[in-house]
Amino acid sequence: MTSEKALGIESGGVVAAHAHEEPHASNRTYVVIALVLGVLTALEVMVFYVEALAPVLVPILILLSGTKFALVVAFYMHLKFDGNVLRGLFLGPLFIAVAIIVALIALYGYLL
Amino acid sequence: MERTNTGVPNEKMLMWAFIGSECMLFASLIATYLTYRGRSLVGPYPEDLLNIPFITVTTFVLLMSSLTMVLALSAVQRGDARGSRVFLLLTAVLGIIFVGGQAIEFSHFAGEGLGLSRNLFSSTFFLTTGFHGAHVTVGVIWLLSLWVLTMRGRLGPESSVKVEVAGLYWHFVDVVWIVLFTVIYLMSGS
Amino acid sequence: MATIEAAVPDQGRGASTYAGGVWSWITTVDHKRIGILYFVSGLVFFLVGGVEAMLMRLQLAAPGNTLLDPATYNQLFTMHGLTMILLAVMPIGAGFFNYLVPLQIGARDVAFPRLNALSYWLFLFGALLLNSSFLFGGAPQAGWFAYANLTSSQYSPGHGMDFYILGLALAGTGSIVAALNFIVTILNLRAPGLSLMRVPLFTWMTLVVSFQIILAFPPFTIAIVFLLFDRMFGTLFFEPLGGGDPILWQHLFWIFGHPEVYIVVLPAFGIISEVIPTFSRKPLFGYPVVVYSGVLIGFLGFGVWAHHMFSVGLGPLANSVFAGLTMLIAIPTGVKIFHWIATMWGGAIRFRTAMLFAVGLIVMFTIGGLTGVMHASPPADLQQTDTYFVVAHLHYVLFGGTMLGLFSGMYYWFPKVTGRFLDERLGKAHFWLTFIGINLTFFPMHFAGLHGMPRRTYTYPAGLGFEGYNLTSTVGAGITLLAVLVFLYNLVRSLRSGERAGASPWGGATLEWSTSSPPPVHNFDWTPQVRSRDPLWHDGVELPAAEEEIHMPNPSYWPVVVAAGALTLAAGALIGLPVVLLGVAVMVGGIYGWAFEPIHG
Amino acid sequence: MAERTEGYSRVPVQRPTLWITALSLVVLTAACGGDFPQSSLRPQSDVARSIDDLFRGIFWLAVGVFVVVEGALLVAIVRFRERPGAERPKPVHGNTALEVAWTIVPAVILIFIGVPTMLTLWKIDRPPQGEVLRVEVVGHQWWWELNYPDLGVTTANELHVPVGHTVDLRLRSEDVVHSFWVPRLAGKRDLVPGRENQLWFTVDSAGVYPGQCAEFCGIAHALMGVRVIAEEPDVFERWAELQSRDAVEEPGEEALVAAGRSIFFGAGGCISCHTIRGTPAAGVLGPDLTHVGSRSTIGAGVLRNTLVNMARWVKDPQEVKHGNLMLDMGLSDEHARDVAAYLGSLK
Ligand code: HEA
Ligand code: HEA
Ligand code: HEC
Ligand code: CUA
Ligand SMILES: [Cu+2]
Repeated sequence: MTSEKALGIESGGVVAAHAHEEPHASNRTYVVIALVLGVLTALEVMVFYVEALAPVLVPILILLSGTKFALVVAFYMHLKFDGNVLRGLFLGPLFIAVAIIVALIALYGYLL
Repeated sequence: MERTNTGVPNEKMLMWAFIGSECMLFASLIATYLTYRGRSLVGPYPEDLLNIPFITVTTFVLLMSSLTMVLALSAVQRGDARGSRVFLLLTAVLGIIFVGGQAIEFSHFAGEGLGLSRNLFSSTFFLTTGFHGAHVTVGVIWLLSLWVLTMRGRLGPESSVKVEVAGLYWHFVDVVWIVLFTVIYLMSGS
Repeated sequence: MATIEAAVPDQGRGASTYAGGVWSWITTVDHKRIGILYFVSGLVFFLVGGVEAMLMRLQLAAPGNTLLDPATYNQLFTMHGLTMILLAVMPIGAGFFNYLVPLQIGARDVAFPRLNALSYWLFLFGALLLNSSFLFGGAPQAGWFAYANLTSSQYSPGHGMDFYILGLALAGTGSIVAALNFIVTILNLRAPGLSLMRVPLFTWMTLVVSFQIILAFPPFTIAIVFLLFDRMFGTLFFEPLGGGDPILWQHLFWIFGHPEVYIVVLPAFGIISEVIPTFSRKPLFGYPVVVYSGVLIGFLGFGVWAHHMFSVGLGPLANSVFAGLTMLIAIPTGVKIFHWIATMWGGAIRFRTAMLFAVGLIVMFTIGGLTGVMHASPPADLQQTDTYFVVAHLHYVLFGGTMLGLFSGMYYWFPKVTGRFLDERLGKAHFWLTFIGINLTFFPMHFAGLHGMPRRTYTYPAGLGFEGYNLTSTVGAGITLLAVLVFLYNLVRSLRSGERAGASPWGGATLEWSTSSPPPVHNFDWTPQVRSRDPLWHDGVELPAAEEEIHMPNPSYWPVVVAAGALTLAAGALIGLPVVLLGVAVMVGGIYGWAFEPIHG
Repeated sequence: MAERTEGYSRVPVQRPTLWITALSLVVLTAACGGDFPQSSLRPQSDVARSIDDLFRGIFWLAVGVFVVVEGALLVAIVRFRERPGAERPKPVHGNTALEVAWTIVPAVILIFIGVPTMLTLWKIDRPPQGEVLRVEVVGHQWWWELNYPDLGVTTANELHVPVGHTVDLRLRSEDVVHSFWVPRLAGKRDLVPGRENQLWFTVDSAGVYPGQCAEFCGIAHALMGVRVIAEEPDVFERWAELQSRDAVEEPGEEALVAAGRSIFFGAGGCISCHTIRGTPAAGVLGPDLTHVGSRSTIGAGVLRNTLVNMARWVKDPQEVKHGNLMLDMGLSDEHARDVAAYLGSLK
């Protein structure tokens, strides 16, 4: 189905807007995701309070919040089921945005 | 419905492109916040003021509003009028609670002497979270407008793309908060 | 099925006409009219920027000249830079996008016609707000990149910088809105068969530029919001006494500013990538490579910003990285240049004015690009930055690159837009005067800069050896002025009595030449079916069997209402809270009016 | 088709490159005539010479690229003009070998630019070894404060340095961003408020090297000059010794000087902004005037330091240097002359 989308672009073929009734996630999936999001948030806060984890706090937090980010984008925003166009439209800018954050904090000497 | 080359409705593509642009907007804010971390010359400092438990609650509220948002969309797509109404309103209300929480937080900070121009922390904190709060507020107004449409029965499955687009915006704002919550609040100590 | 030869005159036969009157222009949502509005506004601002430049050149004609006082001079170069880049060259480019992209992709309009109108009005109001600063206490005087902390309320009292912030916030929002619209239009509204790898180069470059705009403007928006808060509410973003770092402004500005320079040059590259094949009567050499190099330039453009900051002292590591990335851009750019030459190679070149300007671009841009590479070497740049060497570089790429490309496009598409040719004799005079004028103006600046003349100085002493160069530059600017006058005369005369042009006056290969000149309101009577990259050259278009039903959107005044609300809001920041609230009310009302307006009658 | 081919004018195309060559010749001849005391192309220090060598290398590579590109263009223009009756040219869609070649060749040229660039970059960024003369340079709108912490010297706008001895400048700013630039001695380095930057060089031979602030810093940016005065070490030592002394009243001074002094310390109001060591004058808004009489210019290079010019400056600084931060103290002509005499005596 994804390849059909990609093909749509390549051939410039016309696809009617509603021709793609995606098999999107069901309401049950949405609730499960919400639960996971809640749990991850709880974990994050817990990690924050556990002294012993202080040295690895930042990597753990990045991992956890990155997972939350990905879950919302993939399921709630439907990107997992959408075609390459939308994925590119989001991931391209996201890449540049993250790169710029990293570059700036590196320039300010927080990385090296 | 117009035909499009990609099969994606124009409105939806517009919103995704806009979200791409917003990534850069928030990236600039976050980068500024991070580069200015620990550079305040006078207090109060983040660790003196940030109330993690309180913000955890409002964060949770915002996360759950994303759930109600997808449920609203799915209701609209199914033509479930009652579900649409309930979930749209619920999402907006959760958004209002979040913004209310932010207002409480801001006024608490102000009471502690952390005005906008107090130090670098306050400058970056208020602008970053303020930009986000403004986005949530716009989202709330948008959702309430859609809710009024459903109340008048003018939001059937045929115009579900309107809700879908609003939902994309709403989730994106939520996603930004996921990052801000981590960066501003949970990484404040390190 | 009919071949294109028969099809050309068919398109736009039952041309419906526009309603007349000023109101019809204010409420128009037609991409061709919006394109014309952009174009004319941009041209007017080009003249404004040019007059500012002429005044500067007169002041600099002789050492120790006192024609202008320093405050005036400083306003002039600030406004000249801003006006030329953001209010002249970008809008003229936007004029081309608007007019041509739907025609080139076989669409009837852009994806969001009212949003398109909104972009124009936001740009226009922003531009007027910025320029109105001349009337209200003085224009900004900190250079177009307005380095902090010179721009703080302490060092820039008065409202000049506030006009900078508010005017550019409006115009910048307009650019983002326009770019979003074009992304959707190009990705979604192409004619059947017109795959992305068949899209004309100009449209491709529009797509790349649109992405650059939506990604480059937000950091700038954030930077000016910070500045606004610093100035109005005492935040400390760029205040060193409070721990803030003025260098952060430089980062945020150039994260925008560098992509911005490609934003202004890529449309020109797109234009000549259309012009050169047409006048060489040969398809573009290596189309995919030219496309990919454009994409690569757009992408790399985000990773080089600190090459404007080599003298800041970021350290050798950072400087090395940014220098390396900057040099890389020479490769895809060089590839474009080689492909243009290769397109001409083996062709049957006709030197019409459009082609002259295109070749002029290649000549001039190569020089500008090569001085760019000299800047990219940090040690060398330490001697060049903030001197007239940079001023030379930037005019070679901006005038010699962008402006020449835009002129080329004007001669090329004028017949399409007006149904008449621009006069060729005047056109050639225009080209040669321009070519001589700008070389005479900007070439000596290289020497002035290397011999130690800093930029942004309202005067210079005798005895440092700068006199001859500056006088030459001023003379050159005078010749350029003459060229512009010839061009204006040509425009006016040809509009009235230029020779009539048919649908396809140059035998171009792309879809816009398949409809009448000027095109009907709905562009195409039938949606073309495309089968090749040069549809009009290799029977690449099919006629559909049946007539289609055509709906064109109605005119709407909501875009201008929303933009007026935004203008009121911005002006309110200078006047007072009630005006701000009024602006918000108008905007919100406008948005609701917009949302509930039926689009098709 | 509505193609219009008749009446297609055939104005002969002149060769653009011809113009450029002619133009460069004109300009080059002009360039050889002058003296260019502020030229980056006449390096007089180790650092400036490294940069100049690097630049010349890059320059000639660029000239090579220019000649090749414009040459190819010229050939295309001349050979492939449309000839009457010719057929439509063969469509060529690409040529992989060529395309690879003209991607790789520029990459190789860039290596020849990039490698020397990096070498020079890291070389001139390596902090100086051994003994250095430290000078603190503080940027002010629109003048330079110069402190020699190890010598107890404070002066303004004229940086004295010993020939053959490495000077290590520490650059700060009191207000906005400036940039220190003396083209014959080194590249620019910015003075950024809230940061300290470093710049060093070793001057080759004695002489006066003019320079200028190179970052736009407000209304009088054009008049923010700086001069480096390089002297043989013994001359420099004598200068430093003199400068480190307080100002003293010489017995038997002229009446004018005495009158000037009393205006300076009294009605003139000068001491609110200026310091003269050894006297009650301890203002810090303007340049230290302890030995102002020994400087060769006034107001960061706008005037030569003569009695007449000094009187002009103190009478009406705004007329001399538009927008500078010294107030017009409303001195009469006589008073200005007296003050000038006093300041002139501060050698
Ligand atoms: C249209 C706008 C435009 C374009 C396209 C460019 C293109 C380039 N620019 Fe330019 N630039 C400006 C507009 C532009 N610039 C402006 C406005 C400023 C000043 C801003 C200000 O301070 O006000 C500036 C300043 C500027 C600086 C900062 C100077 C300083 O202030 O210290 C630098 C430094 O690296 C730079 C580099 C480059 C490079 C490497 C390219 C490259 O993209 C050029 C690539 C092209 C070529 C190299 C030629 C063709 C290639 C070949 C024929 C292949 C073979 C070539 C080689 C192997 C070398 N530019
Ligand atoms: C696209 C961009 C562009 C263009 C086209 C130009 C065009 C010109 N520029 Fe521009 N310039 C910049 C972009 C541009 N410039 C930028 C970004 C800066 C840096 C600003 C900064 O430092 O912040 C700069 C800086 C700059 C300086 C340096 C100022 C300084 O550092 O002190 C100078 C000095 O000579 C100069 C000169 C000129 C001249 C003579 C032209 C000419 O070629 C202009 C030719 C046009 C005309 C002569 C117009 C003719 C007008 C008419 C015919 C009017 C007729 C009247 C009516 C109909 C009412 N420019
Ligand atoms: C408001 C503060 C202020 C006052 C009062 C003031 N000055 Fe100045 N003075 C300055 C500043 C600032 C400069 C540097 C100007 C520049 O070059 O931009 C300066 C420069 C000078 C210079 C040139 C120094 C040099 O090395 O170039 C002289 C001489 C001078 N002042 C003398 C005087 C005298 C005499 C008076 C009193 C009549 C006086 N000043 C009063 C601020 C002041
Ligand atoms: Cu100091 Cu310019
Ligand atoms: Cu750049």
